[in-house]
Amino acid sequence: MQTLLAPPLQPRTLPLDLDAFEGPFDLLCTLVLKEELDLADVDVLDVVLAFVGQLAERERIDLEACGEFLVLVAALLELKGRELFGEESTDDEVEELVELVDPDVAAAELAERLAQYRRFKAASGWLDERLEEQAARFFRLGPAPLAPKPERKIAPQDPAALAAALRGLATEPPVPSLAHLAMRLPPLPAFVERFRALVRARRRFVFDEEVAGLSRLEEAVALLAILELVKYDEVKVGQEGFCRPIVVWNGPHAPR
Amino acid sequence: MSVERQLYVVENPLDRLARTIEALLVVASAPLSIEELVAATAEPRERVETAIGLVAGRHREGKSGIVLEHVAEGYAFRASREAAEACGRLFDRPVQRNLSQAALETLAIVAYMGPVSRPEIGRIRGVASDSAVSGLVERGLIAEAGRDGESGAIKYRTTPLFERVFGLASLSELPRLDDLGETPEELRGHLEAVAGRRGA
Amino acid sequence: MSVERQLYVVENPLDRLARTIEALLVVASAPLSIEELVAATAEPRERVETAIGLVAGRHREGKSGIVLEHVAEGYAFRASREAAEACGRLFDRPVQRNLSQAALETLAIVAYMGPVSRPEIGRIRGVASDSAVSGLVERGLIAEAGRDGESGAIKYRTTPLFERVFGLASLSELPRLDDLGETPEELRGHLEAVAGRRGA
Repeated sequence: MQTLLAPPLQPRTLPLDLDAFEGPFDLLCTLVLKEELDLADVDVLDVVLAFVGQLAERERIDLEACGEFLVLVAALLELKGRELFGEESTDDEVEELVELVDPDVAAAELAERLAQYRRFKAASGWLDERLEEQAARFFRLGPAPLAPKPERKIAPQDPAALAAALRGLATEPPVPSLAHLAMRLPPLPAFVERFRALVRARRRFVFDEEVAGLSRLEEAVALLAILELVKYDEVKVGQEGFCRPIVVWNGPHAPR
Repeated sequence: MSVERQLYVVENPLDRLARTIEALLVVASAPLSIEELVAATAEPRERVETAIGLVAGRHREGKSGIVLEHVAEGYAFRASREAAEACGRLFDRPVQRNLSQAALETLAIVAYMGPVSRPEIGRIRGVASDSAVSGLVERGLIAEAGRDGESGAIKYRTTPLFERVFGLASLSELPRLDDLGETPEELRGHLEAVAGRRGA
Repeated sequence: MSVERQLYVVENPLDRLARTIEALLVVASAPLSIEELVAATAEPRERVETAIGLVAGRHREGKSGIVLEHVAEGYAFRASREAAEACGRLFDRPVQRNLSQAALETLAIVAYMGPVSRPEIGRIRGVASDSAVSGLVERGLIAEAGRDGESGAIKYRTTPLFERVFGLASLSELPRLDDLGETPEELRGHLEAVAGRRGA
């Protein structure tokens, strides 16, 4: 498995140094799943940059690692999306959208959002430089030392405006719409239970066969479930070779 | 004009120092003492005093709208007397018609639930409301009313000016909000709960 | 000197108005717009504009320590750049340069998209931006601008202080967003090119 040039890329053990978290990627996933870390505080872009940074240090692109990483990040983003937009609803509309969602449309939308973010990032860079250029500009803030104090007069006001302001504060916020997410996933515990039952019954199963027919995001959640089981030593995971299916088993040896 | 300028520079080696003092005075929000000017310019006191003389010559009545004034605490610029009428118009601000949403919400909370502290206002609005509170204090619509027994935070209540502006003989004339809560405590509990769900 | 002065006055009938504008600007606590200057001086707009030109000529870098600048949709005096070192010894910068990356990104989003709410900022940045928003409010660079009609979330816009600190005559001086970063097509092309290089 190992080459002399560099150890294989392990997305799961990718070391991360983020504002909200420091440690390997799989620990991040675990903390998120156990709700010990708020995904809203995690900048997924930094996770991606950390991975790309490691990738760039290698001579050959590690497609396997890229694939695994993409799946993990997709799952992370999906969970984060749900967290930012609120819990899932059971609207039939959402179900319909799931059917309708076209990978090309989704990819185009992702590229658009990424481009939008990059434009704002560039704008923030522009502001940073601008601030640097203004370092030699000093001006007074607030009133001049010997200026008269302006008297601010207020026109008569209607007390009804006060009541209206409080009524506004008492208005319940709307339930967030999930229509734009256009994705729903079986909950992670369902996958955990299913895989637990599978290894108990068969001792060994091929991950790829079990997730055949599922969407990529469902696949991602399934993989997270496997990682959760690996974490607690309930199963082991391996591959018989490069690009071979992922085999999941329990017990000391990988069954043939 | 540029020739004159050149001559002026040659004649007055202190010109640059005078310009630096002008710059310091136009940024200062309080009069600057000789000591402060000496410290900022890193020049000997004597040179600073001479340069102040130059600044005073440039900035005097009839010559500039900016006039150097020597007051007890030090030096500061003021507006020239010939501009007094214009300055009067500038500071005699037109009557403000509407209060901002932040001011109105804060005022409503103080009026209905006061005395109330900044953190309590922030919890109900779902956002820190320090500048809204200071703005209302500055305009005299709310005022300090002791401290919270537990947290020690300053509490605020509305003022007689508030009642005049809103045409109320007393706070009991505020429109009723019984459906939101019969007592100020109920009202506060209700609003804090909604704020929690809104998440600002 | 006084003879020159007399001649100058004769040559420039707008000199008195220019002095009045100097006086107004030296006492004003924020940049004054043309409209405010017209109202305070009670002079026609055209004359005020010409007089501003005179003031700008007198108060420019190298000539005076007090420099006129067109900023935040108005006019204001600032210290000359040559006096920056002396000013730095005496005064704090209005905004220190230690704005975090999160704060700068949030500021950019509010400047281009404002009024915009915290959840909207979070969606664009892909990360909760509550502390960045409150930090910017505290620094006075952004301020509340009402609430979102639907969600009730508070919206934010940049303040005149933002324009002043960043030396912008108005928000329209920000670079066009479309000219920054890459378009989705460019981004896709870029990614494909990288993938192509990798694959090779």
